[in-house]
Amino acid sequence: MSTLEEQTQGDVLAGEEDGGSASLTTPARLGAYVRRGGVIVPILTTLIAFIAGGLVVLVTGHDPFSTYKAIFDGTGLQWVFPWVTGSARSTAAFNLQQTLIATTPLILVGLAVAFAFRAGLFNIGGQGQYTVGGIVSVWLGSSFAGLPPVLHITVAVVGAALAGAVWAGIAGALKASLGVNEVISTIMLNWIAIWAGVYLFGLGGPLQDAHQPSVPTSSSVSASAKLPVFWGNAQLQGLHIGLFIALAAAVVFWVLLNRTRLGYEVRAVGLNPDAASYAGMSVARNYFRAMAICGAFAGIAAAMDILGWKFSLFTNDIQASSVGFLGIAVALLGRNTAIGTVLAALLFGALQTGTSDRFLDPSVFNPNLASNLTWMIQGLIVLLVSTDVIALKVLHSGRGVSLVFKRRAAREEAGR
Amino acid sequence: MSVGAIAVAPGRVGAPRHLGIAGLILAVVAWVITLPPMLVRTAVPSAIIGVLAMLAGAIAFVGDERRLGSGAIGLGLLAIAGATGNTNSSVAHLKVVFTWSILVAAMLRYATPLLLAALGGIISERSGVINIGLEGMMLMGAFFGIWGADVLHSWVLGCLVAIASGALLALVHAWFSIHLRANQVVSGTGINFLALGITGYFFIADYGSNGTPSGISQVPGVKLPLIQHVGFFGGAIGNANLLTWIALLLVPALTVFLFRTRWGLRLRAVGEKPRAADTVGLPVLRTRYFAVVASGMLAALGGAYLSDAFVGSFNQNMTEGRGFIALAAVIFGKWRPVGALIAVLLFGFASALGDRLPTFSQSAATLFQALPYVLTLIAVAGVVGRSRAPASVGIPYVKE
Amino acid sequence: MTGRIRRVGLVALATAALALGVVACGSSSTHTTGGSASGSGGGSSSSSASNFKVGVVTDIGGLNDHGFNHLAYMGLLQAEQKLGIKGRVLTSSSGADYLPNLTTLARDGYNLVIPVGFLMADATDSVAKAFPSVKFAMVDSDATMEKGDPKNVEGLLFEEQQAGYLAGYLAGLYAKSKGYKTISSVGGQKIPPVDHYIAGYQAGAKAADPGVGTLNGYSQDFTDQTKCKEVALNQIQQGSKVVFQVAGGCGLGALSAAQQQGIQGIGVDADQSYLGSYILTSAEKKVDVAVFHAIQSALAGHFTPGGNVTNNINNGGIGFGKIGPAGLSFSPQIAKVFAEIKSGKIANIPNTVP
Amino acid sequence: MADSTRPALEPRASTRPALELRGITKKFGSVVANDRVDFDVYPGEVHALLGENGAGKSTLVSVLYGLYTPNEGEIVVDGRPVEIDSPATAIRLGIGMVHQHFMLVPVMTVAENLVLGHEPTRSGGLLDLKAARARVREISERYGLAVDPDATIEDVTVGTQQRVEILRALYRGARILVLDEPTAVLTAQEVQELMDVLQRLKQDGTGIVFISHKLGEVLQVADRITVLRHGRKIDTVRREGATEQSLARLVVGREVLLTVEKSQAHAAEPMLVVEHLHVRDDRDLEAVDDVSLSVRAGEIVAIAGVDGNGQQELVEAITGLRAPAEGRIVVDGHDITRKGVSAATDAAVAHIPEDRHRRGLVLPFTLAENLALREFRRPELSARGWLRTGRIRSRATALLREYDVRGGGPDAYASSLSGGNQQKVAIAREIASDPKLLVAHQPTRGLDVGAIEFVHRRLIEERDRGRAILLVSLEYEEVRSLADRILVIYEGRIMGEFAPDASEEELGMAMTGRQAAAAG
Repeated sequence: MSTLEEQTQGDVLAGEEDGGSASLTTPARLGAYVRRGGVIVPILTTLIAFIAGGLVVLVTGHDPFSTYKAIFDGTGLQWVFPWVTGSARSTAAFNLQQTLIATTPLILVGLAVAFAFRAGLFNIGGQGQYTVGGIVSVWLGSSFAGLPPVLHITVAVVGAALAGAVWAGIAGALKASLGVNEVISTIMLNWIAIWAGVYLFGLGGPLQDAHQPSVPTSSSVSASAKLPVFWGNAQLQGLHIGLFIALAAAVVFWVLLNRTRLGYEVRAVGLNPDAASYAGMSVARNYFRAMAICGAFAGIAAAMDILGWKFSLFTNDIQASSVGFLGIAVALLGRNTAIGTVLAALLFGALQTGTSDRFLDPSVFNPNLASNLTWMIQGLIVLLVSTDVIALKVLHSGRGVSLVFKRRAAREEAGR
Repeated sequence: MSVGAIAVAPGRVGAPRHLGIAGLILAVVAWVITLPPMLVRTAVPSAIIGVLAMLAGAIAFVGDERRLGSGAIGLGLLAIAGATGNTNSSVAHLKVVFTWSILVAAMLRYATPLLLAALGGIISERSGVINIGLEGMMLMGAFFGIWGADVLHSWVLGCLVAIASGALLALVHAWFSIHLRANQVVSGTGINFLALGITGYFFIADYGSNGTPSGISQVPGVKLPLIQHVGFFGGAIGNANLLTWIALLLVPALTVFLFRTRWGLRLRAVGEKPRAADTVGLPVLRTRYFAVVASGMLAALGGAYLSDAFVGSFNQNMTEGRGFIALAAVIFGKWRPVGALIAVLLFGFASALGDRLPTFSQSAATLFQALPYVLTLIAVAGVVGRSRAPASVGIPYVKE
Repeated sequence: MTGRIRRVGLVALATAALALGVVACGSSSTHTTGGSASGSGGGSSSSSASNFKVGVVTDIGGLNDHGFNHLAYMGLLQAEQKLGIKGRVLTSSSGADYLPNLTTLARDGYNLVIPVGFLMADATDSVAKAFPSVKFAMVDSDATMEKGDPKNVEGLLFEEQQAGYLAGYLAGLYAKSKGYKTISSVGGQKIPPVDHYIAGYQAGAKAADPGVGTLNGYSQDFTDQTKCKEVALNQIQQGSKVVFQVAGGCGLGALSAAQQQGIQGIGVDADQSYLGSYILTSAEKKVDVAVFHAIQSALAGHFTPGGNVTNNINNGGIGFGKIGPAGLSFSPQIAKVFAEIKSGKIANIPNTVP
Repeated sequence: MADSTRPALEPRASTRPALELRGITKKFGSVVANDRVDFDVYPGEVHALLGENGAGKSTLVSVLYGLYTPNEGEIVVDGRPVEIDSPATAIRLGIGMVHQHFMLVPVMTVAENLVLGHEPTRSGGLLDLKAARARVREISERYGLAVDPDATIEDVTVGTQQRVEILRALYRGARILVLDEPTAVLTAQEVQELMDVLQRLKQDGTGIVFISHKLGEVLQVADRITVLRHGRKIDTVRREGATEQSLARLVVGREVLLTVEKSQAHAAEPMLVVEHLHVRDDRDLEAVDDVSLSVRAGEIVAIAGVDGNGQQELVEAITGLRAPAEGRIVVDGHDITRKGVSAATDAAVAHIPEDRHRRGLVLPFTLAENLALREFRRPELSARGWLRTGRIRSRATALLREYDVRGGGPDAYASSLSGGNQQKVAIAREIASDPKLLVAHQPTRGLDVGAIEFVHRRLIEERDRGRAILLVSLEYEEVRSLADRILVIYEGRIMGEFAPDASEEELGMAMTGRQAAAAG
């Protein structure tokens, strides 16, 4: 067949929702969809979101340029410019450390959500998995005070990973054995984890800190379990090596998916469960394995926070955390790829640090409004990420664009 | 080989299913008889009934009704444990916790916002659009409901403002997911962030550090003249909020709409197979727009219940994840209004119970808060199980 | 979900209230006990005061948390006006902000840094050691408990049980006069400051009416008003005629329950009488006063290194709000109890709930 | 059939066409799908549109049905130029369409599907399903299209679904009926029924556009035949005088071999032995009922039968996808009963699935990844959990060359290939696993003439290499030209074994459940 005929055929096929599509799960479609589009589109999308956010700033009577400048300075990212010197440089270094500290768990939780998407699952449970990981890592980190540091850290991190894996594994097992929709089970498991944590560390709880009987918190992580700080002052929340662990996890994520049999199976199951079982893969087993791996990522994320800078876990912190929630946005913005997730985590981490009112002049921008502005910008980014159309329109602001869409859409539809 | 046949054989009779259901009912009975008003003070009858329930479950399980069977076995165990606990605790405590009329009233209060949002979710998903943004739409309703009531001095107008705000946010979701063919999960997630920012921004901008003032016109309760003072019913529904009644009445209304009217038929066709709907001349995109906007309206009304009907004030992120519980209720209820009602009632009952259980043990109070989530998980795993979404939910429709 | 984006003052100690111009609405006795002679300090503060920089770091929840973040900020503003110091406030949007916020202020040469909320204790410990020349005054944290034992930290503590006692006494008198048998309290979470209030409340009620029964419940939440309302409705159903909220923003739900059911409510932290005539009174914890005093003292060179400043009725850090119509007739008795606490005649008010 | 066919053109020549397409051009970007195509149909006439897949047939009818807007050209209905911008307009103009992929909502009932968009209602918008049912019965009686109004679409056969589609068009008063590849999914029996129905419609004055790429049935049903190739109209011919050979030349543009050349089979030892197999379907009903059969190395055994008579469950059981309730499956001496797909693969069973989109391929995977699906567990392709990506890729490159797969290298996504090339990938993968038993389930479904030719040739080659091949097909011709032995299945039971030269009547009897004397 010539390409000409193929095109027309593809377009006709665009009208069909039969066959394969019925067996494709929504997250699978999402996964495939989200990985298309390369690098340009998410970057452009982010830019557009910032412009939209700037308009919000402008409409609400502030100067978007100075606001963004302040936000950028707050992230510490100007540290990479060699002309920033002196005290400005040390301040920037400190801020950059904070940005990267915030980025670390976001990478890992993002990977946890992304891995599930690649397996055709929607893991809303990053928060719960993060919570149990935190509970276990703070418990292990504050016990066994005598252990050698490397061993102690390993024990606490592996324990957190296992806890997360078990927690997510429950959802995976329920899906695999009883067909329980993972969206429901992970939402429920989030809350169960939160209340279990509040119980454990609350006053009178089994794991509450014996040294502070009146404070609802865990015991403190002993020195041997703290992650070494490699940049900045260890006493003043310097940058711990968790960043490298998170980056290593991103590499593991990529290798696992693209270079191992497990990853091959997980992707096949995620993209087309019927074809996977036809090829002799167990869909159920892969759902379970994928969820467990997600949970491990999220569990490690919590361990990085606990062993890196928190050192103890307050019940309020358990209730107030929203890392898992952000992880969904990170994974989606990163298009469920390893590198994308890292970059998206950096963006969200930078936004989180940069919009702190340490850097916003209160006379320019009311700090209370600033945090809400951050939510709005994040919302706009995610919203714009959900569709390539706007970015692509900008990219090919010409007549060819509609054709591009048609072909893409046709391929996408025909591809089912 | 013949073993396989024998094992499967009972599965072809209707009995296991009925046995499984009977097991579930028996398990509930085993637990309830140790509570007021019956208050059996020994666990023996409960144990017997509970074992019967488990037996029925086991037979159902062998008969290939695996989910119902395991559900009945699990619930039977729980019931025996619960009944034993009941008989060992003081009657006074039991009477405090299990005042059924009060429990039902509290259940309805918990269920109302969830039900409204879940009904919205059903409409949207039945038309083929996933609405992860229910949470954000609820939040919009929560803030703008009370803001409207405050500014316009009328709860009616407040509710209308809430509905409009939810519709507006839903319109954004609709535009992205229908028109721009966005991924609906992503779009909905963005919607939630956006709502958090918008409501927080306006809340602080409008009310600053003082919060919403008191004395804002609130959605009233409905005093039922005849049964208001009649025992159980009086306590349970004698003075329920107007929005509670509206939510409950919407269940049959939406059922009729979806399954008995031409508009419902068309909506479902669009969600199941939009291409088919298109080829018979139905406006797929317009139908989806309608459905998403309607879902935003209902979710926002659910949010307005929280602020302008229940507590009379607003605080940031007031909905606290209720939109997601509603989403779970949609799936739990298999995309049917009655199913969603059952789901939110179960959730509401467990929440109400969890609030009262600390009477027995103050130290486990925080654990009781997890009760609704645990029960929902058990119910989904044990009884509800696999559910089939509308076939085209989540797939943008490309009209050529 | 995940979506527990509960940024707003979950902070345990945020037994909050809507503070309306807090300074102005102190009711009965507060300002006379200012202690040092800087009542007119604004004018007299020298150039040293204008070089004196004070930073406040709030806990998560922001300045409009209806509670102690807000009150602390009010104290700072008051000090700026009256003492002429230079103030700055930094808000924390998550726990990750504590240490950077404190460090930023310390590094920028602030003389006094005021962390608000006990969650910041560990971060304060670290920063205080790194910046020994900067003074830290922690709201709601016990300086003697600091692990690193820093010498440049003082704690600002409160005897909330005194406020609770006053409120409870009034509730007891009210119940007795009406023949009511039960009063109740709604706590946010079982933690010391909350239990201080509740223990005092119960003791005060019993002192006024030995026959009255007390109910107590926790919402496990400091922001979600629906939860507090449910707890309160449950108590009212069990016969409670006065509901005392000790749950910050969440507690407004408890008061809403009281209003809806036609019974009396008692506010917390700030004077919440503006909510309506059903507010019997409010148990006040004057973080603003404490912060103002801490700044004033530090400016004058008075600082309690490694120790605590206890705020109570005597120094104006604790008080009660406007008494509502239902309790007006008991005003003399309350004034008497107030004086007795002040004089030490009533002492050892319990601060733990069984 | 021939007796009832009236000469179409002459008596109608005076009347004007019910529908006319003039110079229709449809472009997708630079791609011209229809290039100035003229087409018309008269009342009471069947006008066939013939062409290979991708020749532009579907595009043309999509234009006609308002799904696409043409770039040039006009559409004339009953002499009036019209603009058809949506299916709704088309319906209003009396154009009904029976889509190749049925446009029915699977979870709804026949009646609901039938009335969708034109629902009879009682007051207040409430559906009047009683009226709907009555209407269904009325139309179905009039045209002899028996359907149960309350059956759910997903529970009824493909043939019934098609009837519902036709009924729906009639229900809305269609005077021009477009049938897009209507026989592609039908059994011989159902095709015959369809022909009868079309006959009745013709007599009723309905103009019928019949789209197909099958030469035989076009000659059987059409009054006129228009051939499209590469988006252009090649010619319009009368049925009289046309032959399969002449049409094939028009369609493909060259001479084609219409029959498969095949030598005598050299069947050796049995490779597949199935004994007393019982398999249940998804609804737990017995779908395969006591089937015993064997396939020897070097022969092709075909399972012939009407769709839905247990073929799918039988294939799934043999390939390990579905656990049989009873019975035994032995491949080359290994009992693989209920041991799953991996065990079947290990026993050298390969499987060309019926639906390449659903099962055969992971469309968003690259070709290299797709080509590894069957054998990724083997040490050549993965070791200790690691994929040997280099080998997977180089092997793919070789296979793509060997099987002449066009449209991309090993890194191209399967979704970007044409249907024929996709099927080649699936076949390449299965044959590359060097199977002893190859199960081919409808291997040519949806392929065009050229691709079918390739598949058939390949299957014969593999047979001659000594593989045992179990062919499951609904295509009458395919079964007869490829099989060495034919087993007819009906309601899960093997009705008998036939030689390839068995008569149509014999096979047809068996396929409809009438026990024939077992031959050969």
